Amino acid sequence: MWLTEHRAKSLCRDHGIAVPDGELAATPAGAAAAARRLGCPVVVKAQVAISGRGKLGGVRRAADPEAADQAAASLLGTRMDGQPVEAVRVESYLDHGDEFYLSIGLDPTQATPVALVSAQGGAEIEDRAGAWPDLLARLAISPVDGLRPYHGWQLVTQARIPAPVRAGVVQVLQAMYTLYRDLDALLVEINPLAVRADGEVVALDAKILVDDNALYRQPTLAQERRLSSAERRAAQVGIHYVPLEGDIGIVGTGAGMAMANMDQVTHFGGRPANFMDIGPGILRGGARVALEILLERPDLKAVLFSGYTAGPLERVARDILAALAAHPQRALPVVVRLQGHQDAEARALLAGASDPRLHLEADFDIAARKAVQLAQSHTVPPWPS
Amino acid sequence: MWLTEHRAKSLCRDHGIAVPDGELAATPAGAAAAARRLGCPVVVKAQVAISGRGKLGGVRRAADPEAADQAAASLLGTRMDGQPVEAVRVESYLDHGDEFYLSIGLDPTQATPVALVSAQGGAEIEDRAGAWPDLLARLAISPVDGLRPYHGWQLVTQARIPAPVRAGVVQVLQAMYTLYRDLDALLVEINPLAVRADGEVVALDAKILVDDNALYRQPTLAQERRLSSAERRAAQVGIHYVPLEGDIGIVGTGAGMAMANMDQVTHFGGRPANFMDIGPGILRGGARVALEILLERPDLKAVLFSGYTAGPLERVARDILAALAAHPQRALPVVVRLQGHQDAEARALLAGASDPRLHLEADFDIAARKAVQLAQSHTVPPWPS
Amino acid sequence: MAILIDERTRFLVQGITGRFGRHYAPRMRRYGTQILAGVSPGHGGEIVDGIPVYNTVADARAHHPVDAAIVLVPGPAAQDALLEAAQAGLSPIVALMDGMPIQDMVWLRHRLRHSATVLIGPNSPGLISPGRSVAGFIPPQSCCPGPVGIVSRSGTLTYQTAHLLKARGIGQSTAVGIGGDPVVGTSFVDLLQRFQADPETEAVVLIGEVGGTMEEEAAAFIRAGHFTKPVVAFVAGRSVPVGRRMGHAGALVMGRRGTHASKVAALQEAGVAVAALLTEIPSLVAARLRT
Amino acid sequence: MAILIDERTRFLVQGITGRFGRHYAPRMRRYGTQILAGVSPGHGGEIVDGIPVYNTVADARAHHPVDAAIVLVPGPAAQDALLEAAQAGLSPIVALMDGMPIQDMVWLRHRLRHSATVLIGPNSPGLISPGRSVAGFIPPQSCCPGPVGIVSRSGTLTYQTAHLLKARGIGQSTAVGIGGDPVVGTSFVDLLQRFQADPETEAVVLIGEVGGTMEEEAAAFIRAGHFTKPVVAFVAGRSVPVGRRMGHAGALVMGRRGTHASKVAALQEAGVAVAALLTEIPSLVAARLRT
Repeated sequence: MWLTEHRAKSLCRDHGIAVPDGELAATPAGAAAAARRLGCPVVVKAQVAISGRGKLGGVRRAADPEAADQAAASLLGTRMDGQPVEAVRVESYLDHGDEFYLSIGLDPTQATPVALVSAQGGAEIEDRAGAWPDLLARLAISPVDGLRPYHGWQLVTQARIPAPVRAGVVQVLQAMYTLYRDLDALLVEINPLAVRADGEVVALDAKILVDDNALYRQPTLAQERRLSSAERRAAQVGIHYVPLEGDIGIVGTGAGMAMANMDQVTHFGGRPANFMDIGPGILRGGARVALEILLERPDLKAVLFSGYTAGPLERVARDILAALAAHPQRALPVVVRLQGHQDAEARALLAGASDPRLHLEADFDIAARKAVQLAQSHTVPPWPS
Repeated sequence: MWLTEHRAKSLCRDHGIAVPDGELAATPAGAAAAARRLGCPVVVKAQVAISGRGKLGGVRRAADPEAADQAAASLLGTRMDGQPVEAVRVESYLDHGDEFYLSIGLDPTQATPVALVSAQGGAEIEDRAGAWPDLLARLAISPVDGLRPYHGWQLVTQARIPAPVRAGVVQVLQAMYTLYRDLDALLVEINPLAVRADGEVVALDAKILVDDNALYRQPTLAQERRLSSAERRAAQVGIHYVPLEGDIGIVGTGAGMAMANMDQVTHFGGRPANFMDIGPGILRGGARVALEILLERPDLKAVLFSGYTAGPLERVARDILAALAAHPQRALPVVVRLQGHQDAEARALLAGASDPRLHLEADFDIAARKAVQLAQSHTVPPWPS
Repeated sequence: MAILIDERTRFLVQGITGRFGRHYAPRMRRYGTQILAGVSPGHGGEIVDGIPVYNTVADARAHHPVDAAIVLVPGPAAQDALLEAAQAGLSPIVALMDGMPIQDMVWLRHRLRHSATVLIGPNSPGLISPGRSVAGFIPPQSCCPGPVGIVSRSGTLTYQTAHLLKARGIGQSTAVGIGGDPVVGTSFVDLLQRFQADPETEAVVLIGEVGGTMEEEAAAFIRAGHFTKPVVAFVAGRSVPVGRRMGHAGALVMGRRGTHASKVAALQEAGVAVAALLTEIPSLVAARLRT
Repeated sequence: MAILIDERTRFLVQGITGRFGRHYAPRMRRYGTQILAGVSPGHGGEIVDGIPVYNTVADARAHHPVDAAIVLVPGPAAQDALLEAAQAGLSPIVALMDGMPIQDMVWLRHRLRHSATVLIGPNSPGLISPGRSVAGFIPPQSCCPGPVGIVSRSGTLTYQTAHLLKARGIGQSTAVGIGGDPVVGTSFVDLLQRFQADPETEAVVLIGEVGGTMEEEAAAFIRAGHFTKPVVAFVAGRSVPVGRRMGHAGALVMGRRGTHASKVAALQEAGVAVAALLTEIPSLVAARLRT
């Protein structure tokens, strides 16, 4: 779960990292009022979890409240990189000199947190670090020891952070590690950390990614999670749903199977409409919720429900029939391939239902190809709105 | 620093360990009012950090508020094992069955926290565990791993805690370990943990010892610390003072030297009036504060200031002279033996002051014997009160 | 020989009284897996499908000579259960459930880094040495004994692949689902080392996924000559849109690794035959087996 | 030979810019101790008595071939400093300051239990190999080279004892103050092992204190025949009132150990000559030295 910049910055401030004063605004008038309270100039920033927001025009400087109103009006309600802009952060513009890059993230290869520091931060950090690897100080952090002050000093020394601000950057690094650890984060990134004329270091942007597996022990953040109703229904029964823009619905038993189904659909010329992993089929009602979510999407032309599991396929088959029975008007072809434990019983159950929407297949490839064919020949009937 | 039972129990409750409802009272009327609010019968318990409080009469049952008033009156203002009883805890009396013993403490031999559990708790636990060691389940806890639920289950299984209350005891053990770790405790002990008719487990007594070295990161507890003004003055300059009941004041450079001075005074027939460790003499003003605290004690007949250090003895000598100069009326003989860095300069300074109270000695034994002799021949002059 | 488990491996099952435990423990036993005991705190004294249940691993070990653990406790309790099994000296420890917080696993890997414990998973379908023992969710009927090892980051694709091979008449020595989480206990390279040393294994099928760098590491290991048997690979997720990338740390840590293309290229440079569809695997394997 | 340090040991001093560092570092150097560098975060680039100061141990090591550390940072920062020195591979690490939280030290001992690092202290006066090197607060003039090792839980009594021996014409191989805290890095037994192996050491003086069980462990070690040279002991604190005992855990953990009487009895049963007064030590030692 990505936190918004606004949330990330309020957490930074709670942990002693200086950030510009700022307020969240959901309307242009609110942005103007915030600008008035903060004092101009301000920066108006779209609160979307995307990369390269600045280059896409998501960050606007405003010299007065009217300009803030206009900047907010031009951002709110638009989409950036697919993400709706529902709020802006209005914050004081701060004059500054050097910009540093700092992050604490997960290195999956070494299975360890890793701290990165560069004295040359900003949006081009990747390109610069690619060209001059010496610009980037890197240190693996033991999760048992944590990031100690001496680790911070090692990093700022190696990254050639200017001596007068080293102690301040070390403090920021320690606060970032505390955030990383206590929030169950996978990434805490500050880019840039700006140096003001008086030597104070201020986080001008902050990105925090929190581990979804750990949200059960982050109740405050879990409450703030924004999910569509379909994503929420899926999460409630323990299945994983990610909507995409194609027209062939996908259900797989396991993440790899769901991905392989998507790959096959793509291979045969179709466009997957989603990623959906129902696990091994043990979760009661999981298959039913998965299929109902897809049946309720008006943009689909076919569904590929293809899996292999040692879970109870009889129950999965009953779930499929229950989902279809709950949406009798939805003329959406559903290709089903089920292999594994109880597959004969499951096939018999499905065949016995004689639902014309059901297409049973036994072969992995043929099922995917069939779903693509059905989608191509399918005319979507009008959907009662 | 020992926490009072009342403080320990409020911390237990904050960590999810059930304790009887209770209130602190500093007057008999307050105890009666608390008994009225809590409902009788109640138990009135002297808040003193001593062992065997129950056997010394420090725990009284009261059937009604008048009895609580009387119990408090008979306890408040007395001393138990040298400790003044300044408050009582009035708490609901709870019927119960089994009594268990639980503790998390430090095993200095293994340098590890150790958890102890017995199904046969109560005041006689030591004798019983001595006679039947099997009654006591014991587990060393890794400070890196902490006390996990499975450690708790191992302990309750080994201690033969009855099956129906095992899960409850495991929860208490985990909360105790959290207290131990988060409070920088050296001991968290619940004895007894009582089993009520409905199976709930309740801590009827709780003892918590906090590491003085770690009080800097326990600001709430540090504020609650009760020290005499002399102890506080000593702590402020970083020296360690423990008053005792003899008449020969002791100052040593280091804890071992202070103890050896006490041993020698005792060996030659004297009675040490305190333990005082001023460290190696680096701390500015430490020697002066140490000697002034002793000069201000009207019950002393002599002081033995005996040390060996690589610290700056010239400054120590000046501190001694300053302390004496600040108390010109106090006719207390002070035997000084200083060896180590700058000892010649220090001796010259002291000898040059020609203060008749000063007795310079060079030999370790002779200095101690001299202090004992001076104390024995000394008549304490009247002390301006 | 097979690797990691065979008919002599004696397991206990942690979390045996949960829904997954009650479903899978009897099925594994019926296949021949030696399951001597179960562990569920607070359920000591119960019996599941004839298997006695204890409150702790220590208690179960005091009563049964178990070597290895199958762990079916939910993600939030996974670190405790895995640490308990590791401290009891059990190995391999097969961690099946998903939902384990990633920092819990990172800490555990660090904690066990000097230990001899083999930890499979978490979020793994388990492993099977066909005809000998199964530990986990892999349907035994998808497999048959034979000369091909399978290592897979995907659960279902482990047995889908075994099933495709079996349909072609090609059996397996051992099939291992290493788990779908970003950090797992046992890597492709760890298992290639074991398959290299296993005389029964003649070839290996490697099922990767986008994300992480484990496929690139396996490719480097093969390229360096440490694994000399034929390898056929498939990398799932070619059509998966690259996860919403935010922040620079990922790119700075991973460089150009982690994509479908980088993985396929690295494997091909190491001489691995990479299948475009899963269903192409059997013929690619058949062409590489000694006949 | 001496143990642990000699004229070739190359030290850095952590906390060199503090009051203790500025006082003691020059004095140690003047005695001959090789101090090549100092470490104080934020003071990199400064010079203390000709010693260059760095921000980190890593930085100091990059510029100087140091082996060992003298740690003069205050208790609250001690765990960080000791871990930093240990991770840099320095040994021995001599931790001089008091006030280190006990749980910080317990954690550190556990953390370093598989490491070869020798950690002396905390709350130690340091150690001296007379005529060769001093690391810590021990006044060198209290000592002279000779055949007697000293191990002591008390700081001042370490050099008071050396001074008494020197006055009697008996020199020391190495004198070590192990530190006055309840948990320290190096025990009496660890040092007896080293003195046993040191051909220069002919006898050992052991200065104990009430509390803990280290004297009893040393007695058991000697009694078991692991230390075969003469030992003379003194246990400070006979007249110290037993600390206010509260709770039962202490007695349950320690049993009957930890008192002045239990320590003296254990040592005497092991054949150790126990002095009633510190000043008796020299004659007891003299009687036991080879002449």
